[in-house]
Formats: sequence, C-alpha cells, structure tokens
Amino acid sequence: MNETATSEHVAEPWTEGVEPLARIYGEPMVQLPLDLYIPPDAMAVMLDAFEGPLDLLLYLIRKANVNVLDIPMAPLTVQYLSYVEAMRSHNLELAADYLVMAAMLIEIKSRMLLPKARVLDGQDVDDPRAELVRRLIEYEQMKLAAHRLDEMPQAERDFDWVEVWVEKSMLQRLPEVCAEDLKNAWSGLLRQAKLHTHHLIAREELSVREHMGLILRQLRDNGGFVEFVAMFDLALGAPVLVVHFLAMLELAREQLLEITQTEAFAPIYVRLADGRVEH
Amino acid sequence: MAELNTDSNSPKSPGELKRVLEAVLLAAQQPLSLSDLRKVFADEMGSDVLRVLLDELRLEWAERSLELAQLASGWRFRTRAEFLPYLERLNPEKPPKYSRAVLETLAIVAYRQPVTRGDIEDIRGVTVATQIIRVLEERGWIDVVGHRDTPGRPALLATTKKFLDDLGLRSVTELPPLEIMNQTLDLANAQENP
Amino acid sequence: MAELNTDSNSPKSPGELKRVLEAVLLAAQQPLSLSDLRKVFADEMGSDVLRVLLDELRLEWAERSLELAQLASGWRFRTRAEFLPYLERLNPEKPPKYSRAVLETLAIVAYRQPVTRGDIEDIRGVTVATQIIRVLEERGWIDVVGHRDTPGRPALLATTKKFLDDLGLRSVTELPPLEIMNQTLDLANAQENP
Repeated sequence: MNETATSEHVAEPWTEGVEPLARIYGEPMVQLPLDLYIPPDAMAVMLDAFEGPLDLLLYLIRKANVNVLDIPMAPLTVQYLSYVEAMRSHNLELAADYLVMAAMLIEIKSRMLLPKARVLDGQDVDDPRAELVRRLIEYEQMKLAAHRLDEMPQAERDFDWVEVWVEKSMLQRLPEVCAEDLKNAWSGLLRQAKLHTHHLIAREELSVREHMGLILRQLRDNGGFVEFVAMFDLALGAPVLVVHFLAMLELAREQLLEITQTEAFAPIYVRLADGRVEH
Repeated sequence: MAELNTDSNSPKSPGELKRVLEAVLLAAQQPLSLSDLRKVFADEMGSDVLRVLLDELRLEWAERSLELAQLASGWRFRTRAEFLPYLERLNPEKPPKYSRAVLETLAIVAYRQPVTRGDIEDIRGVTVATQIIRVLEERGWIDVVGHRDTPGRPALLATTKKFLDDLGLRSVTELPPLEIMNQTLDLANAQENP
Repeated sequence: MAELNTDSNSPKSPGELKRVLEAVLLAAQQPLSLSDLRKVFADEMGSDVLRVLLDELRLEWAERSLELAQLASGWRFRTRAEFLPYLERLNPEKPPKYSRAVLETLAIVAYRQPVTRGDIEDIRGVTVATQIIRVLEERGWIDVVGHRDTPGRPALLATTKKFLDDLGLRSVTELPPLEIMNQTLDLANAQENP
C-alpha cells in the first residue's frame, strides 16, 4: 500500500519554489497522495467498503498518519472532495450523507481561516473542528468495538448449543385424581341411579368399610388365618380398635370371614371364609 | 486400528475419536447414520472401527443421564426415561384425565369397599369392562382383598394405601362426606322431577 | 447438605443430583436459570447447594467435548470450539457473516444502550437501513425497550439476554472494554483498511 507517510519521505528533498499543496505539522505536502488515483472498476468496490463519510474520513486521516486532534483541514477536505467527485463521475448513487459531510468540511475549513480567539495558555477556545473530532473518535471506538464483537465466539458460528433429544412418549403420564373428583363421580352416580335414599355414606360407615379392607388384606398377607389378638394393634388407640372390631363383625356378618374358637379361653382364630390366599 | 492413522495430519487416539463422536452426536438435531459419522472423519475411518467406538461410547454412558440409542435411521443420544419427570417439572403439560367410567368405578370402590365387580355393576347400571378394573389395579390404587363366599366367589376390591398416598389422604374417612350433599341432591332431584 | 434430604420420598446423593442436573441441562432448549433448576427439584434445594453442584458438573465436563457455560440467562451446555470443524462437515452451510454495517450497529446498541435509530445514525454518520435493525431483531439480539419522550417518540433499542447468551457473556459489563483512542492513529491500523 502506498501510504501518505511514504509519499512524504519520497518528497523529502523538496525543492524551493514549488508551492506545497498543504502543510502537515509544518511539513510541506507537494502532491496529492499517489493512491488517490483509483482504477474506475475498483472505485465501486472501494466505496462499498466505506461505511459512510466518517469511515472515509478516518481512512484519509489514517493514511496521512496525523493527529486526530489536529486535523489539517485543507488537505483533508481536498482529498475528501476528490473521492466524492470520483463517486460522482462514476455515476455511483451518492448518499446524501457524503454531501452533508462535504459541506461540513468546507464550512470548518473556512472557519479555520478566520482569526482565532486565543486565551492565555494558547489553546484554541472554540476550535471549529471540535465536533468533527468528537464524532470521529466516537465512530472509531464503535468501529473497533464492532470488530471485537465479531471476534468473540458466537453461537451457531463458533459453537453449537446442545439440545439432546427427549422422547416424550417414554414418559408415562398418569392421570391425576383428587378426592373432589371422586365425590363428583359418586354424586353423578347417585343422580343417575337415584340411589340417594339407599346410600347415605357417613364417616363412621366409611371408616368401618376401610377397616374391612384392611382386615381382609391382613388375613390375605398372613395365609388367610390369623390369631384374633394379632389382628389388633393396641398402639392405635381405643376408637380405632373399636372400628376395627366392628369391621370384623361386619365381615363375619357378610360371611367374608370366620371367627372360631375351639373351646372357652382357647385362642380365637380369624380365617378368610374363602379359605384361599390371594397373591 | 490402521484406519485411525490414515489422516496423517491429525492422528488421533481412540479416546480423542470418541470425544469427537460424542460432541457430534450430542449436538446433532437428528439421528446420525454410519455414513454421516464417516463424513465427520472425512471418510477416513472404516465403518467397523466406527461401530467399535460407538459401542464403547454407549458403554461409557451406560451409567449416566443419557443413552446412546441405535435407531433405524442411525445413532442418537436421548434422555433416559427416569429423568423425564424432572424435565416435566420445567414444562408441565396438562396431565391426561381418566374416563367417567374409571372415575365412577374408583368412587364406588372407595366409598363402598370392599365391593365385587357385580356390586359396581349394580350401582352403575352397566357392565364394568375388565379394562377399567385393570387400569386401576395397574395404577396400584385398588386390589383384591378377598373373595365373597357366594357362587362364583367374586373378588372383593378395596382401595390401597398407595391410593390414599397419591390422593394425599391419611384414611378413607378423609374422603369428602356425602350425607349433606344427598340432601342437596334430593332437592335437585325434586326440582328435576316435579 | 441438609437440603438434599428434605425430599423424603427420594433422598439423593450429590452424585445422583448431578446426573439429574446433567440430564436436564443437556436436554434444555434454552439456558436454565437457578430458579428453573430449583423447579426441577420441586424447590427443595437451596440455590447455594445448586451452585456447588453446577460447579462440580462443570469441572466434570472440563476435559470433555462440551462445556457447561454460565450465561446471562442461566446455564447451558455448548460444544467446545475445537469440535466445530467436525460439526461443520455434517452441516457445511455456515451461518451468514454479518456486514460491517450490522456489526457497527450492534456495537453501538451494545455499548450505548438504550439508543434510538437516530443515535445510531449520528454515531455512524449514515442512514441506518431498516434491514440492518431487522437482521438484529430477528436474531433476537436487540429489541425495543421503550420510547424516548421526544417528538416522534422514537423506539429505544437495547441488547437482549439472548445476545449475551450467544456471545457467552453473563452481563453487558463483560463486553470487551472500549479502546481509549490514540490521538495519532498508527499505520498498523491503517493497513487493515481498504
């Protein structure tokens, strides 16, 4: 790449009498950078590569290797305008943004020609370039940040998320039932079969019924034949024992079990009436 | 394992090859066939070697949360069934519902236990399909507690402890009482049949 | 580790808990937050215990094909970059590279959020095509978080959690710090440019 900086070195033994185009940090610049000439075909590609006037300006400033805080407005404006002119001559659709920037550069350049107000420390109070410099620095920062972001590992480009297959059908989903569902089912039955007069279910009856099941299960699990006293767990307390006993009597009444005693004071046995053991 | 070294640029140990296979299979969106997997290694590995590596990989995962399944269209990692309930908690779906027949049968067993199938049919007024009883038995909610000493010795059904546990009840007596509701029903019936 | 035993139905060893975490994280369709993961254990595990288990799980995978990444919206397994060449042999189509315009717009939204389209245009010095915003919105990387109370009530854009997740970040503060710009721009930079 032919850099402006190199051009300056080439031009170092510059001859008196040649009027420099501009001075950059006091150094005379006698010719436009050589690389300002761009083959027409390359022009479209090149301009495509610029993200707008700020990008183009940054490129020109970098090429000149100048302090961004002390931009030589005259050569910069000249260079910028020649690019814009090149775009125009190649019938490229020139974005308004480029023209706005051109106007701004020219305005800054002309304000620079006005006598400067100076304060004691010699600093420019109101540099017409200040706003441009601020924008250039901010854009440059974002441009680099964009580059950094692009370098970071990115999902789908640099790595894949893992999403292991889940075969839902392997999960057996069981229906849930709550006590209220059962009550509703039962009341539906009552309404349907008009059983309401015959099936008043009280808590007491229910508890006896539950113990009927428990006793049958107890007998089944113990070979269908258990000593009477072994059927009662004294730790459960009197009310439960009474219900348990009532349940046993109810089972005997329904002939589901037999309670036998061979003689007085001999052990009492409880046996499943069907005499079989269910597994 | 001559094939492993045909790629002279990056000769890999079987361990490294398995890591590659694992990464590819874990990230894949569909089952990968042997030919897909050969592509992963730029067709420089024989199917026989691949098969050995896949089998070893499957064994490595045998005790873990996924299984490497060999399906018709190829190999694929999938979540083991035992972990699905945990996944379910993240995206709960509406559970299926039991049919009215199942619920009524369960209600009859719960409120009238122990009952025979005949009892249930008397109350419901229709034949009770074997399937209905089996659904409840397989759920572990009812079982046979004995047989009634009548012709045919029909089985007596009752609810189980698991039924109480699953419904969050300590005893059948905690089921909603029905006596008050019966009065309401009488009223409702009276209104229905003036 | 008192919390581990609060679920009396299924007390689990730390090893078993890690298998559950692993299964859930491997199957997840998005990063899982600590609160998601607590849901997996029916809210019976403290966040501190979970964090310890997650760290252990991450270490277990340190030498393997995946890494358990902690991201803005939670934890998720992803393939390690070194395995990408193999994955690409299966899916040769690469995701499109973003243009400089898209990347610069993204950088401005990321570092200056919340910003309006006008703010972006001020910084870039050019009109921002609707297409550019749309590309980033469709990727789910930026979205509208409000409106500035100025004429036209322009939409305020900000980056999303997905943006952070996809770049492996936990927060915007983890973005690379902005360069302090050199006053004199060096030639090395210039050579990278057109």
